[in-house]
Amino acid sequence: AKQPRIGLIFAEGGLGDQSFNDAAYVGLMKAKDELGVEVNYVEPADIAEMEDHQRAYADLGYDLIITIGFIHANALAEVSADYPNLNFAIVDDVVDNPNVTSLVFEEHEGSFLVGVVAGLMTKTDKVGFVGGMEVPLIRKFQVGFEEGVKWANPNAQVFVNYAGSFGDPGKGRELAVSQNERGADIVYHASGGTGGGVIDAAKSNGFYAIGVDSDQDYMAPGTVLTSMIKRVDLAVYEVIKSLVDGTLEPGIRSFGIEDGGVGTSEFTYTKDLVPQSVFDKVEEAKAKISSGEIVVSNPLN
Amino acid sequence: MKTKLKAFPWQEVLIPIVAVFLALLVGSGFILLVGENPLMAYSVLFRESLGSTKNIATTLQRATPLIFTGLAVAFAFRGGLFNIGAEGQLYIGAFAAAWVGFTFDLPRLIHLPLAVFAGMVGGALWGAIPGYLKAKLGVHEVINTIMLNFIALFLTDWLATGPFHGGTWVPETARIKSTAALARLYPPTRLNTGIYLALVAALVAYLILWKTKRGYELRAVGLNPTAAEYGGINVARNTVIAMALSGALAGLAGTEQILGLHNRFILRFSPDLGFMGIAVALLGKNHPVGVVFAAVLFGALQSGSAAMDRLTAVPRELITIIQALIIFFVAAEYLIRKMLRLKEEA
Amino acid sequence: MGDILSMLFNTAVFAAAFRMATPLIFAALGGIFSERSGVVNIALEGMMLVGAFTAMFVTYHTGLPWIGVLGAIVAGALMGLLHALFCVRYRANQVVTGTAINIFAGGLTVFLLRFYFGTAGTSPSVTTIPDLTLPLLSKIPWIGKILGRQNPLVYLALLAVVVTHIVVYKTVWGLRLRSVGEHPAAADTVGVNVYRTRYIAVAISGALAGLGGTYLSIAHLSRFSENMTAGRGFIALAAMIFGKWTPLGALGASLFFGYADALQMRLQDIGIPVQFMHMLPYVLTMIALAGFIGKAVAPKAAGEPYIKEG
Amino acid sequence: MNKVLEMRGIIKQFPRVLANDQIDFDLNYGEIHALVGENGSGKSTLMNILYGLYQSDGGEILVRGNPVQITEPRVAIDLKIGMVFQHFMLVEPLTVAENIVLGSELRKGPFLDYKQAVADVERLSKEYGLKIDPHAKISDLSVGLQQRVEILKALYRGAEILILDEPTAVLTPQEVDDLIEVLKTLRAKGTSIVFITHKIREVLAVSDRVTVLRRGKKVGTKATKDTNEQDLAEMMVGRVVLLRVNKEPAQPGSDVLEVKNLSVKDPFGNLRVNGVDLTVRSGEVLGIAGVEGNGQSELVEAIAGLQRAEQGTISLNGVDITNWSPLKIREAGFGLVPEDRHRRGLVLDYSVADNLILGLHGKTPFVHHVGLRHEAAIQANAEHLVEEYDIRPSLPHQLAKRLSGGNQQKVVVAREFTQNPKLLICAQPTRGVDIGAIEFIHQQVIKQRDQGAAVLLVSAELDEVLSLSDRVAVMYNGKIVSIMSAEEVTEHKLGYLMLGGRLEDYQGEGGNGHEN
Ligand SMILES: Nc1ncnc2c1ncn2[C@@H]1O[C@H](COP(=O)(O)OP(=O)(O)OP(=O)(O)O)[C@@H](O)[C@H]1O
Ligand SMILES: Nc1ncnc2c1ncn2[C@@H]1O[C@H](COP(=O)(O)OP(=O)(O)OP(=O)(O)O)[C@@H](O)[C@H]1O
Ligand SMILES: [Mg+2]
Ligand SMILES: [Mg+2]
Repeated sequence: AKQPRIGLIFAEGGLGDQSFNDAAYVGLMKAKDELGVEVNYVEPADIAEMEDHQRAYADLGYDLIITIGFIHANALAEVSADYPNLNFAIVDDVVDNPNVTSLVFEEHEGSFLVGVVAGLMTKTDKVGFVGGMEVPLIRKFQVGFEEGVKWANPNAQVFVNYAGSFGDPGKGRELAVSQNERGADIVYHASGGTGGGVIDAAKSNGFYAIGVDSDQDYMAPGTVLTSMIKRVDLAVYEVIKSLVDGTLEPGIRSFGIEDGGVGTSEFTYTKDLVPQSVFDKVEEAKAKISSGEIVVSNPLN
Repeated sequence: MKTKLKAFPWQEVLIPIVAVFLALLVGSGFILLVGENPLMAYSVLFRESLGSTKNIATTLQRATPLIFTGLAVAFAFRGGLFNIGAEGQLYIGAFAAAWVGFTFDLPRLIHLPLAVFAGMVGGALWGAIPGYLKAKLGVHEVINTIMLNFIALFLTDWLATGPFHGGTWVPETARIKSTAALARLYPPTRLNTGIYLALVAALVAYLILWKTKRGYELRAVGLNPTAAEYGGINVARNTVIAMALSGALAGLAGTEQILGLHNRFILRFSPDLGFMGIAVALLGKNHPVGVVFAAVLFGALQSGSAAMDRLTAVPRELITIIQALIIFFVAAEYLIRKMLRLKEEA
Repeated sequence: MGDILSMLFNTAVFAAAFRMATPLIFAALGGIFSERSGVVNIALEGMMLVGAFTAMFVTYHTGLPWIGVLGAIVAGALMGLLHALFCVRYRANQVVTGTAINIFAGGLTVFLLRFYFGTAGTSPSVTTIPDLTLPLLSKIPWIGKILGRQNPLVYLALLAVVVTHIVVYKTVWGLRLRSVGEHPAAADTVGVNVYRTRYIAVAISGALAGLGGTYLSIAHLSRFSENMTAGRGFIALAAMIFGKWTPLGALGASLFFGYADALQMRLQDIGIPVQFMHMLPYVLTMIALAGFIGKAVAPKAAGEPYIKEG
Repeated sequence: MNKVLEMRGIIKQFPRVLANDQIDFDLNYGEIHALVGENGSGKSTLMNILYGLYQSDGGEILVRGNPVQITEPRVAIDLKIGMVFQHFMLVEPLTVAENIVLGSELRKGPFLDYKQAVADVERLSKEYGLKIDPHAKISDLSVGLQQRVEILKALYRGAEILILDEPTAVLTPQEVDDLIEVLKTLRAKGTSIVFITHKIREVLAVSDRVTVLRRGKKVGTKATKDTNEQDLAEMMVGRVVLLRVNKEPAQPGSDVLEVKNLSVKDPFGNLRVNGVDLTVRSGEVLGIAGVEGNGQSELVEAIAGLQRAEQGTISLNGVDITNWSPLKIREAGFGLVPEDRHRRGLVLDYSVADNLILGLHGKTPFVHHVGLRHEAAIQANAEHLVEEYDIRPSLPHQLAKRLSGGNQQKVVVAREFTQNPKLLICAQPTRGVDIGAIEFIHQQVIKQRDQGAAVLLVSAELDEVLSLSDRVAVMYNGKIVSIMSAEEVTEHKLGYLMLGGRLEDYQGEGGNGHEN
């Protein structure tokens, strides 16, 4: 039989963002290598292009068109309706059409876990959260983190700041510094490129940072305590695999703690800094979230 | 011999063509650097921007908002004002149009014009602020328009995620009612009746500037404010009006994007349309006709380069670089005039 | 309320203000050189970006951040020369050329980032210029807390203000610079080379903007990331005008802005939606301008290509 | 070899104009050579070629007997040629000393030796009797003083050949006298001077020889002593020129303009007009003489509504118009020929046709009631006025900046006069304008008067004041110091009053009324 053709459209920012676009790319390449599918991808310059790219792949009759980021949702709702015989997928949002697979993540749960780490590791009982922009998705990270910190350490206080941009590391740095001035010794960021500044601040001012989306531990070894990883690569690979296997079932596929869709990094550089008790507590939280004993709030619901 | 070229009627057309050619020539160096074939890449660029009716429609769709922002900047320039704030005015206009679009339930005949009008008014008010501060207090409009760009972003950030959040995962407002949407002209492309609006705006801008008393006054203030004052022209009032009309045009750019493309207000939706408007205006020599042509050039570059990204391995940024090169060379008209003359003599 | 008041005079806020103002100061000084020579420079943003990239790139390969600084100065100056080539020699519209440079710089830096590092977002982390403690200054009670320990580039920015002031107002070249920006024909009739003066001025402008970018990538931070200037070039442009095209004025305006930004970061939890706090520096700037300064007059010839007749 | 300069067969072709058509011109050592001709006859062009600003399309130049290629001003400066431009080449925000040394600065390392510059300026200014404050900013100086700076600039560079392009157009009579003295001093010290002017009296007063250009061609060169006023005027214009205005005695009617106790401050808060009372009647010309800078400009601007009156009232035909907007004042029947046509009078980038409706652009027939322009009416108006006022070239679509100064002035005059205003203010109406045009403008002023307009003439040109006015007022230091009927006035008396002398103390011709 002919090999399935997969088209992937990135979010704004495109490849090399060391975040979910890159993760999606990894998943796509893995599928290419392991499943033998034919792949193509494109990096849109702006929102206005999304629909054009979706239609272009659809016109070429791609078997599965994967779109990365909620920014595709509006266009995809229309395009997928116009091409009922093709399969579509979207990461980070839900499009309610019979031929669309929506791949979403339980970021609040992952953030809960790094919150647990922060709550236990802080010496000052003060930790910080730096968000890029205050949008619903980022609030999800914030709330999960806050609940995780509180669950592990009821005395701890969480400072919350937003940079107003996902691309201003200078601001990220200053926000982290200001939180550090107020006593925070661990700062979690969910702020895209802004986060580079958070990590730099932690490195030069001697506190810990927590990375986000992909494994950012390497960005400042020993300073980035851990990262809240969102396995977009897994989601992309899985959806392609189910297409190849013929098991693709459109609808919502949620990636959470149980299936390893979200979680902490491997603590590659910080293993020796973190006491076993912390790892134990993280495992406990995982179990309790999986079992439903802990319900992490999702501000979007 | 020297004057022969002057008589050549196609000169105004020839210059941008030669400019684009030069830019592509320089750009091909970069393309070779990444190991791709420039001819291939450029043929895609050309075919996908102008090679079929559908592609032309996409090009025009990309050009539409740029006509508006280009006109906005040009209009202010004619009044002696440098409006770097089209981006902010665009956002305010866009939000206003969206608000009318999703809030009211009205027959199409009322709803759409009302939404468009709201977009204009939103942009006009945002533009009038730096106009007023310049007229009354002499504050340089460049500073205030820059500041107001940022303020508009944060304000609409708040509106669209706070009081008017659509309730989804996405930072955007509710969808506008279909009665407020601009109709699509050539589906599935998203070319919409906004293009007519843009062409009408260009015509109106031209008429205002050159065929009305108001335009006479605006341009006089732009060219020589002391003489304008002597001629009984109220410089302050015309400054505010120029900025307000400029803002209204920028607001229409946002309006078209919302009512014609996105159908809801999305946070930070504009890919620097306001800033591109500056280049469009000046390339178009601040004349509405020139602005339309410059905007179409940019629109073609954008739609063609999107396809180039899809169909070739030339990276996205290279396309941006080629766009910049084209702007450089089109702007350096003098260089090209000189080059052409050299060729003539040789 | 007490919180807010104590924050207003907090030394940490002032120290942050200097850090945040530094890239603005460099770029605004760059703007002054260019516009004083009669060339409008809205390309500060792009020149900063190229500076930021080059500083990171050179430092990455040499491990020596000060060589990175030199590299950024050179790269910035080259961008300046490019701007000058088009708008002095080829008489292109200065604003269009500036826009083109901004677009060009955005594309070029990401292109190079991908070409050399295989990433488009953030570069690897590089060695930075470490902060410096000034032994004497740090002992002074209040000032010491603000300026006693800062990055050398912060001090360099302050020094650059003084040097720029001297160059513009006390040297022969500065005299020629000002005359070229005000009345190029007059300068020409007394034998001042208008074109050369503009080339040099715009190159210096680029070099200074490049320094501003350098501060971002290898002093304040330790990496380059896509479009990391985030509009600072435009704010520097505003600061230059706010400061009436004078070095000391630009310093004041940059510090004012940096201070307001530092302040809003620390007041984000007073219960107002955070977007309004983000607006604060911009709103305060507008209020300050409306409140206490009058008309600013640009160098008269700014924006016009000088064309020798006949 | 007694020629310091020879220009032979100079040709300069501009896109549409042959500005210099085979012109020969020479200059002896230590002579003052006047260069005269109508507006646009090619004088400035010829001298710009000599100074290296324009490149000629033909001909040759010899300086001190050697053929030279003057490719740029630097070369001219090195040849010790200096030029004082028609439109000053001064950098306004800089000081006098900075302007003078610019381009030839003395350095201390990279630094400007400002002390030395100031000392040099002081030395030169003493040597040539050109008093100036080296520290003053150019923008704070009167035009007369600015011109001094220009001359000092040339002298500082050691100019032996000095070109002055219309140096007297903007000077007061006293300043002109001073300048003539300076030129004579320079000549005595061996400087050779080219002196461009439209004023024949000046030619006769100071020059040794005179060359006349007309429409780009040389008409001839004569020794000044072999020519006279009428002769020169005819050579310039190519026809007989009336050098005196023919006018009937005035028939004054009712009071049109009444100014009472008017005070005006400049933007810096200095009181420039100080309690002025003034009446102008219909059918008369009231001339205001005075050294520039004594408040005339502010007086005119306040009447026109362009500057605020601090105190006092201005009424037009009995209606109080104090601090009305310029538009309302215009509509009340007011016309103004402003003193600076480039600053106030014209939008240089507008066409002649559009300039001819400035201020009327909102009125019928130039605009339809919906605010649309009435192009046909605008065109008709332009064609009519271009014809009536002999504006050349007669192309209504030509941009105003492409016209010569004289023709630009005619555009302003045509526009303001054609409305038949009840009150007409003419401020320096013939500045920089050739004698043919002066004659014409003067005739028009008298025509307005005879049609019943009240005319207020402000002029630094005593000749003009004397020949047009029915009554003469003298303004000094913000005040009207005296108003006399035309018969009572003599040039000498005016000069005395203008410099602050008091009428009671006036001793008559030959008296020792004032010190100098
Ligand atoms: N740069 C130029 N481009 C085109 N034409 C020019 C230029 N300069 C001068 N001319 C034309 O050359 C002719 C001579 O001008 P020029 O300035 O020499 O006259 P002028 O004798 O100095 O007049 P005026 O008495 O008004 O100063 C005019 O017709 C003018 O229009
Ligand atoms: N670009 C141009 N094209 C055509 N003619 C020009 C141009 N620039 C200047 N001129 C002409 O050059 C001549 C000289 O210009 P200049 O400014 O010296 O005028 P002018 O008549 O001497 O002015 P004024 O009498 O007001 O001092 C004018 O006659 C004007 O018509
Ligand atoms: Mg002249
Ligand atoms: Mg003249």
